[in-house]
Formats: sequence, structure tokens, C-alpha cells
Amino acid sequence: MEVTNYFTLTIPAYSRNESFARVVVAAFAAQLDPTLEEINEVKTAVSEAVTNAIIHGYGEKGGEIVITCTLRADNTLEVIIKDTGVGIEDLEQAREPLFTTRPDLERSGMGFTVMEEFMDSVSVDSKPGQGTVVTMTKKLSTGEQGGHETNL
Amino acid sequence: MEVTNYFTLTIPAYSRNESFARVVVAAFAAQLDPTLEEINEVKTAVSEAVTNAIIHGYGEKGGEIVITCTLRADNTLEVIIKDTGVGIEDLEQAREPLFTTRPDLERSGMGFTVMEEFMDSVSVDSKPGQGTVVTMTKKLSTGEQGGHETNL
Amino acid sequence: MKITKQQSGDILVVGVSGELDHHSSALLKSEIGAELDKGGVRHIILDLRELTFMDSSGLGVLLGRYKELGKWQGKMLAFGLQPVVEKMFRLTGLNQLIPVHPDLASCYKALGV
Amino acid sequence: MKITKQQSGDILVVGVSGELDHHSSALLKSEIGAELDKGGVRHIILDLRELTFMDSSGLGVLLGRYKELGKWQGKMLAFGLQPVVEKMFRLTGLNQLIPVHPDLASCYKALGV
Ligand SMILES: Nc1ncnc2c1ncn2[C@@H]1O[C@H](COP(=O)(O)OP(=O)(O)O)[C@@H](O)[C@H]1O
Ligand SMILES: Nc1ncnc2c1ncn2[C@@H]1O[C@H](COP(=O)(O)OP(=O)(O)O)[C@@H](O)[C@H]1O
Repeated sequence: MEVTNYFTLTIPAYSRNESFARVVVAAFAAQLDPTLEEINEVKTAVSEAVTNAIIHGYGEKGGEIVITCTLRADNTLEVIIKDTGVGIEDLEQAREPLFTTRPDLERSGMGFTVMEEFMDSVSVDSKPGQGTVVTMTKKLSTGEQGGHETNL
Repeated sequence: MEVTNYFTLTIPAYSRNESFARVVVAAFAAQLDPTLEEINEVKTAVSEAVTNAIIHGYGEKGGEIVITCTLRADNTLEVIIKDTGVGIEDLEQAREPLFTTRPDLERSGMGFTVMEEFMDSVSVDSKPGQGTVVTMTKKLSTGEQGGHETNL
Repeated sequence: MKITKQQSGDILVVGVSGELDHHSSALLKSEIGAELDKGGVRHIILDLRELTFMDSSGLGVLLGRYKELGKWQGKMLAFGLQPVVEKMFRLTGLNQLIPVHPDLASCYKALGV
Repeated sequence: MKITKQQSGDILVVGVSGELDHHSSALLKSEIGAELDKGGVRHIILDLRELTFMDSSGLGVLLGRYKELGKWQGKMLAFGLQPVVEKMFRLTGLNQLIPVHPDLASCYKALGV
């Protein structure tokens, strides 16, 4: 399906950039005029993946996160969030609800579960020592289909 | 002066991305809690430079624009807007008020004048056939100095 | 950006809301152009109360319409400018070609209505 | 994010407004922690009317405080959830640990006040 727009954003892995990452993806998705609920779901999923890169990928020691968003002619939004941190040893275990390697940081282990709930598809590619790439897609409604509720 | 935050954003040179570019830079600058007037000035300057890349740099035929923003510890925002389009032959002439090479497109020739008026410094680096880099800086006030008027 | 149009006699009142940049200026140009093509418009009053952003591309499209009206000695007036738009008018000298009024009534008065 | 705190008897009412994510959750943790350290708090009521965003990091910090209250059989209640926050409570099962009430009065009532 034809790509109609895209962006690539590189940010340092600072926790204060979590909200910035959400705003940028939401502003980009808003060009389709989706519902407020869809925008909130995308924002939440982005927040989960970016936070994971900061906390788990880079162990809160900084590094860079690359976010790539693509819109296609069928109104599908694809969000790719990439870090070059420690990577994930056991992907299947990582995606289980309530599983976390950092209970000491009060992590709930629900990050991947939230991403899966709020997006249409979530795929994770990771190599220990090399980093993690989370790819999520979601089909958004457009204004004609009953959007017009957002104001970004 | 120490860099406290930054981002790099790559977008296709579509006119519908002019507003997206403004929103992203404004959201980034908002972390300092500047005044609404300062945010509007930065948005306008960004709009001028991005529009120039789309219209003049790439002749409205597409291409990529790279926007890099840096915040420093003294609250200075630096915005760099780069295209790899046709470049500018005579830089001095280009920066004169009312000068435009595209009166056919109803350009006012006031783009560089507006950038200079709204930012503290504007420097332009361009090579014909290779592209143009516009670097602008502006010292922003923070909340403590009387900001808190913006809501981004 | 959203555009509203309302004609009374030979005066067209154009309301522009949202952000007027290069992307949206094409629409403003064609919307006003369509009215001018019909032949009954002499003057234009711009209602800018809801305009929250304007850059030099917006300036260009307003200047272009101003020049068209000049062909038949028509005038262009504006009212309701927000500070950020007012600043662009002042900075670029546009206010010397398109006089800025406090409200619609004062625009009509200036046109002798 | 902004936090307000108000204590009446052994009940602490914590208002959380804005966005509760990993970045802001540290502040919420320390603000509530400071009150618990003083020793007079038994139950907590969360006023979430102004909370516009919460992700699983917010969930983690609320769960953490919930567990602390458990040490002395204290309860945590919440009211005023916006749809997006309500969804996170339901999806993650948090509403089974932190009961959601329609308003402050109903929270007080549930605590026998
Ligand atoms: N970007 C990442 N880099 C390294 N490990 C990760 C990354 N994302 C997730 N993980 C691992 O997967 C686990 C589960 O993630 P998640 O479901 O988001 O829960 P939580 O973040 O609360 O731990 C994490 O505890 C961590 O071990
Ligand atoms: N990114 C660019 N690439 C090539 N030429 C440019 C670029 N930016 C500006 N110029 C040249 O400089 C001239 C003046 O620019 P400006 O002051 O913004 O006015 P305008 O855009 O209205 O023409 C343009 O007409 C164009 O010839």
C-alpha cells in the first residue's frame, strides 16, 4: 500500500522526552483526523515502547531512540521504535502480562500487554547486546468516518 | 554551553508537513515554558525556512528536509533546517526584504526578513546544486522568568 | 484552516480561521478567486478574529488578492487581528495597504456603507 | 503533572492532574511517600478528574503505593476517571485493587466516614 507521509525522529533517551515523543506521533497521526480515543491509544503505546527503551534498553544511562512513523493510503499508521541498548534475551517471556525484570523500579510488567491491546499489531525484534526494535501498526479512522473529535 | 536536549527530525518536503514541523519545534521549545509570544515567533521562523525548502529548494517536487533542534543550559534554542535542493546563488540578494525569485507563486520575498525579526540570529549556508542550511538561534525565557502562558 | 464567505452588495466578507501558511494559502486564493470571477465583488473585508497563525506565505496570498481588487479600485480591509497576526501586518508593512480596523462595523463605515 | 494533597483525619486525598508517565511517576511516588512517612495516613483517595493520560508506569507507581498501604490494612480508592484512564484501570485489572467511585463523597462513604 502506497506511503502517503512519514517522519524519522531521533531523541536522546531522557525520561522528559517521553511526553515529547507522544506529542510528535499524535500530531503526525492527527493529519488523518482520527478519533480522540484512537489518538490516546497510539500515545499510550508509544509511551510504553519509548519508556522501555529508556529504562530497560539503556538502563537509564542515556543513548538514542529512533522513532519512524509511516502513513499509508489505507489509513494505516506504522510506528517503529528502535534502541541500540541491551536487547531482550527471551522475547516470549518478555511479552507475558506482569513479567518484568525490574520490579525494583515498580515496573508493572504490563507494557507489552498495553501495546498489544491498543494497537492492531505489535512485533518485536531484539538481539541481546545489540538493541530492540518494536514495530506497531494501527488502522485509523478519518474525519469522514466519524473523527473530527481531536484538536491537535 | 552544555546541550541539555536535542532532536533530529526528517520529513518529506510536502506542504502539509509545514504545520507538523511547526508543532514539533513548538512542543520541543515548550519544555522551557517560554511565553506564548516566543513560541509563536519560533513557529513562524520555522514555517518560513521549511516552506522555502519545499518551494525554492525542491521546486515543489519533493525531497527530504532535516530539522535539528538543540537546547542549551542558558535556555538558547538552536534550529537548523536543511535541504539538499538547488541552493542559493546570491545569498546577500536572497536575504534582502521583498526579493523573491518566484513572484509567479505570489511569494512576498519577506521570508528571511521575518526569520531575522523573530529569532536572535539567522545564518544561511548554501551551495548551488547542493542545498541550503538555515541556522537560527533564540534565547527563550523560562517559567520562572514570567512564562507559563503556553499550553503545548 | 477554515474559510467563510458572505456577500452584501459589492462587499465580500471573508472569515479565515486557523493557520494561514503556504499549504493553506492555495485554498484561500481559490476561494476568493471563485467569488471575484462571478463579477459582483468590489471590496473585501477580512474577518481575522479566528486566525491564530500567519507567515509570509499568507502575506503573499493577501497581497495578491489586494492587487486584483486594485484593477477596479477595490479596497481590502481587515479586522479582529490577534497579536501574532497583527505583528506580521506591522512588521511587513501590510497594514499600510490593508488597513486594520477594530471591528466589522468600522470596516463598513470606512467603505462608506 | 501537578499534585495536590489534602488530609482529613487518617485519609489523604491526592489530586493528580496532567499526564502520569514514567517521568512524572517519580514525583508522585515521593510526594505520597513524604506524607506516609509522617505516620498519620491510613487510607488514600485518588482524585483523578484532571488526569488526562496514564500509561503502565503510572499503573506501577499506584500499585506500589497500594502495597504500602496494605502493610497496615489501609485502602486506596479512586474517583473522577476520564475514559482513557478508566480504560487503563479496566484493562490492567487495577480497578480490582483500587475501587473506582463516581465522586469523593462515595469514596468517603466506602471508608465508613
Ligand atoms: N527496549 C527494551 N530493551 C530491553 N529490554 C526490554 C525492552 N523492552 C522491554 N524489555 C524487557 O521486557 C520486559 C517486559 O516489558 P513490559 O511488558 O513493557 O513491562 P515493564 O516495562 O513494566 O517491565 C521488561 O521488564 C524488560 O526486561
Ligand atoms: N531553501 C532554499 N533553497 C533555494 N533557494 C532559496 C531557499 N530559501 C530561500 N531561497 C531563495 O531566496 C529568496 C528569498 O527568500 P525569502 O526571503 O524567504 O522570500 P520568498 O520565499 O517569499 O521568495 C527566494 O525567492 C529563493 O530564491
